[in-house]
Amino acid sequence: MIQFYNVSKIYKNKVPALLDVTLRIKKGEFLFLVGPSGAGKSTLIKLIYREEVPSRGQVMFNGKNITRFSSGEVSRLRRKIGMVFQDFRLLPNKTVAENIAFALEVTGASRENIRQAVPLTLAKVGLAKKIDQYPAKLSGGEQQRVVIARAIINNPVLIIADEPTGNLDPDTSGEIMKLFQNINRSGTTIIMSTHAWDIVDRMKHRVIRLKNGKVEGDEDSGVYNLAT
Amino acid sequence: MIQFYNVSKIYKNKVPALLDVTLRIKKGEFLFLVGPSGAGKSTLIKLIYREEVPSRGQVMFNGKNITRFSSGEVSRLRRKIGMVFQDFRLLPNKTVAENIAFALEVTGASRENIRQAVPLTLAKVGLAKKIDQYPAKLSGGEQQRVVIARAIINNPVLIIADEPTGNLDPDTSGEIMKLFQNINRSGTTIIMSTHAWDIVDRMKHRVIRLKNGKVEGDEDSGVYNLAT
Amino acid sequence: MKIAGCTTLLLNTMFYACREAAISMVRNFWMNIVVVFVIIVSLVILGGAILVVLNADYFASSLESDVEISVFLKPDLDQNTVLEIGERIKDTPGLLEVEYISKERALEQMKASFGERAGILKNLEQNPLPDAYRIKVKDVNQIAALAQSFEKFPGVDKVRYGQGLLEQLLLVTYWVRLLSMALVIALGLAAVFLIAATIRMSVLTRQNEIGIMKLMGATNWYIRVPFFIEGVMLGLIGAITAVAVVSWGYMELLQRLEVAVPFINLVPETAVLTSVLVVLLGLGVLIGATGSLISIHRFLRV
Amino acid sequence: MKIAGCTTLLLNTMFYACREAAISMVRNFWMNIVVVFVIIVSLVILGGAILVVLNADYFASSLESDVEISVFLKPDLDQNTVLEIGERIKDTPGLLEVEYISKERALEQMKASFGERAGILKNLEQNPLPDAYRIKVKDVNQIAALAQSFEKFPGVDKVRYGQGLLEQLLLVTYWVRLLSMALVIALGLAAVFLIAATIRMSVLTRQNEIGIMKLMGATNWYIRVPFFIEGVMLGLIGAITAVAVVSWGYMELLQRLEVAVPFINLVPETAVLTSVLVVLLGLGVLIGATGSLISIHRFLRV
Ligand SMILES: Nc1ncnc2c1ncn2[C@@H]1O[C@H](COP(=O)(O)OP(=O)(O)OP(=O)(O)O)[C@@H](O)[C@H]1O
Ligand SMILES: Nc1ncnc2c1ncn2[C@@H]1O[C@H](COP(=O)(O)OP(=O)(O)OP(=O)(O)O)[C@@H](O)[C@H]1O
Ligand SMILES: [Mg+2]
Ligand SMILES: [Mg+2]
Repeated sequence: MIQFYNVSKIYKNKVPALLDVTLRIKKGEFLFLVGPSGAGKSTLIKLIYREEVPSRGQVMFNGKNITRFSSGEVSRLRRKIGMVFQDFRLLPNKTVAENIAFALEVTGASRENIRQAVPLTLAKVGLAKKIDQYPAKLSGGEQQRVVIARAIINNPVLIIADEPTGNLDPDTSGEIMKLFQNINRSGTTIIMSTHAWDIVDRMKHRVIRLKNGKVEGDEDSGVYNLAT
Repeated sequence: MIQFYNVSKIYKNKVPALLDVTLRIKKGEFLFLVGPSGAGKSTLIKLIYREEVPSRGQVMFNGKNITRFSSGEVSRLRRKIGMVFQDFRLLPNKTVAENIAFALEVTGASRENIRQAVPLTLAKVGLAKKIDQYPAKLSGGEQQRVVIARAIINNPVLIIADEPTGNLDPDTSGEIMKLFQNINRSGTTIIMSTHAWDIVDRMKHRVIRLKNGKVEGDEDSGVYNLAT
Repeated sequence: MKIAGCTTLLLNTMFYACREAAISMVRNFWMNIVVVFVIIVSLVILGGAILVVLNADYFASSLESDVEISVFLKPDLDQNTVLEIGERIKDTPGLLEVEYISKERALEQMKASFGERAGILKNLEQNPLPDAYRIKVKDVNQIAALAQSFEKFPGVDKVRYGQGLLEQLLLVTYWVRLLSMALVIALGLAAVFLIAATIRMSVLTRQNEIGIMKLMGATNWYIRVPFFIEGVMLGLIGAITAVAVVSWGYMELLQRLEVAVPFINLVPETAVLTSVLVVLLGLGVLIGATGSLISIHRFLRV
Repeated sequence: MKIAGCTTLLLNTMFYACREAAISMVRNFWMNIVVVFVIIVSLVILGGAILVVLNADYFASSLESDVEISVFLKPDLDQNTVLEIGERIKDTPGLLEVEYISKERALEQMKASFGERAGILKNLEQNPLPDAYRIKVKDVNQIAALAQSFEKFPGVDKVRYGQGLLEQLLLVTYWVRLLSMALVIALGLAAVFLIAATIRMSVLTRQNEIGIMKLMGATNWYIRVPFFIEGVMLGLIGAITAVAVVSWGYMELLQRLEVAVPFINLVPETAVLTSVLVVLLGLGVLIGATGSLISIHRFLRV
């Protein structure tokens, strides 16, 4: 589904975030992306989502080189991907329901459709009560779960989650991981960057380990591998 | 140092975030605040920092009722506290150095003083290289460490950290915890809300457990107590 | 099936765009007040300038229509020669009206214009005035040339026209027109610039939101249309208010002046106001559209 | 020691405030362009209005100073009575100048004013004009009352003054003044309102930042002063530009009019421009300060 060919990303301020990364992600995979702070996990994710373009190399999605996508094609690509941003990126002037609905609205879904899907998806992340709140009135963990709900609402073919459990307590994290597991079983590819070594160790999925922008390890059913 | 007397906090939209909380925190303590997402941890912290005022009850800081503080007194109170916000709250238009310097500037520190302290503090959190970057150009974990640096730069008598390791990998988390431990040894009180059960279990400090806005447990050298 | 889906998508999108524009306008209420205020000021000044130009033209044309050439004939010409000269004058192209004023009529007119002091003329032994032709011309700018040609006719003594005064008045109207035109153009551009700056401000304050929307897969047009609608609406609201202000102000002015200073003649309202109304409304929408398009084009690139 | 510390703190704070204001102005460059533009437009219109009022006054006073009362005496009065009447007139308070015009002089003046047509007056058997006093008054508004009192003097035949025309002119200047005053007040308020709205906008776009600063322990004044400085600076920049535009425009107008329409008299530049300059600069700063204070007061509460 996704291929990286010798991808490097050097940001404008000369920071080398990714160096010569080559990897292949197959449809239906569940993949953990681990590595120390600043290793380049978020950068790798942004390249798939076309939030950034590589400085060198190619990123392919379903056989198409997304580096060369027009603005319209980029929009279409993003509508196929459910994204959990590390920094949430909720629309501050929209309620929880409106924020989640927006992911459906851009696909042109009917209003009837939206009205049904929104409460259902919120219930899945345990936030049915907060449907009409504004993001600023939610706790950190609640905001994070809104972002997760927004990512899964339009049944994307790929979910990319950038540290989706950073603000969640272990119990709620467990719930979310179960949800992801179920979604993955129905055929959706999931890429998840995380620092939660306990989750990685427990779930035994493919683990890609980044360090200083380089792939340091890539194992099926791997573990987090603490340095200490 | 801090006393809560029958404190309740009901937000404007009728959400009861804290219910009848009474507790006492002594000078020099290292205290963990744990509990599920939405339990009221951040709310409790905001009450100490006077970001919110209690709906009922009193919060005392060094024997003074901070609920009745004038705006000038609130500013002076905040300058004594080092705060790590769960949502970072970095000034987007200032560089890392300027953001950290700001915490000293408001205290009226001399520019000479500021010029010396900033790189020193950044080095402590391992971000010496990023001194002239803008926050938007940092990874999640790097931003979190900037916030930590900002909290400790003016040697506050109290550090309140709201999930300071949510975006950090286990190794970096460990470094930060060591830093907090050292600061605590030199007499600074530390209150830290967290979901990192491994850190809580390892450090064996006082643990206050919140659930649905109520104090469910308060033990010296306690553990996280996973439900599962 | 596919076309129906597209229509639904389009309808949903338009519904969304209008809702977004409305929400944005309500949310940025105070900011929009400022914008609309600026548009109103611009358009009111514009409308005022148009009215000044129209009135200056009206005034100038009323002056111009009063301007005549007087051809004084030599004394003691016989009646035939006088008529002949009259025919020759009437044959000249570019004239509006030619009137014969005998010396008797000229004296009567003079007496009438002297009013109370007419007594001075009572004791005249003989009429000292000459026979004359009074000529109105079509184009005021031709007046000097025509006067010169009449001067060469045999039997003509002197030719007079309001030389100094007319030329000066023509210059004044020329300057009024020029200044007003400059003002109108400058203000129109200023208003466009202001709308552009405002929409840009509105884009900037929502930059964060726009970025997020793009990341959610919203297309460029999906994001642009609400801003466009917002700009047009702001222009329209400003224009409608400006039209109201200008209409009311001009009608009020007309009424007051009629009572207070009846000798000043303004263009009567109905004719003028409709044209000003149409111009201002059109300009308001144009300003809004152009301004928002400029900002959208410059600041909403991918 | 403590005082020295306080001074350092104050200096640091002022340094910080000016730097913040400067940064904010550079950062919101386009937004500030809009604000300054609006201030410039307001102040230029204000300056224009002031100049119009000044010129209207100047014109009115030049007219007024030409307005006189003519006291015509009965025919066949002896020289003494004529002088007596002159003395009585001169004793009346509120007069500027009293001039005796004998009927002979009046005829000469009439001949002079007739110019070419003076021939009409050549054949008069006797001088039909009366002796007269020509009187200039101090206050034009007293003219009607004075004329009435002269009418009652024995030996006086008729009293004339430019009744209709003068009254109408006074009304025109009255209206010009009233309208300009209204315009000046409205525009002044509008400019304050605009600055307030702008600073409010600036506050709103930085709301996030302000909130964070407060949480860092910044006092209210620490946060307010930069906005105040920003408002005052914007007002000042606008005022300086407006002063330049008005000065340039007026000087250009003076020059062009002098060449083109020499019969129109405008107030000469230097006297006027300095006062307008001072007024506009002061107003700009006042507008900036008031506007930012309003916004700071309303939107920067704790
Ligand atoms: N927009 C940007 N401009 C410049 N440099 C950037 C930008 N984003 C990230 N970086 C830099 O690139 C490097 C990799 O960042 P990235 O966000 O990919 O790290 P990460 O692995 O996600 O870290 P974390 O676990 O802390 O989120 C870091 O050194 C960071 O400072
Ligand atoms: N500003 C606010 N207005 C209204 N409700 C709020 C506000 N902030 C928090 N809440 C609500 O109060 C409750 C407690 O929130 P709080 O932020 O204290 O939780 P928390 O323990 O910090 O959770 P987390 O671990 O997810 O950060 C939640 O239900 C939340 O939705
Ligand atoms: Mg990251
Ligand atoms: Mg919290």
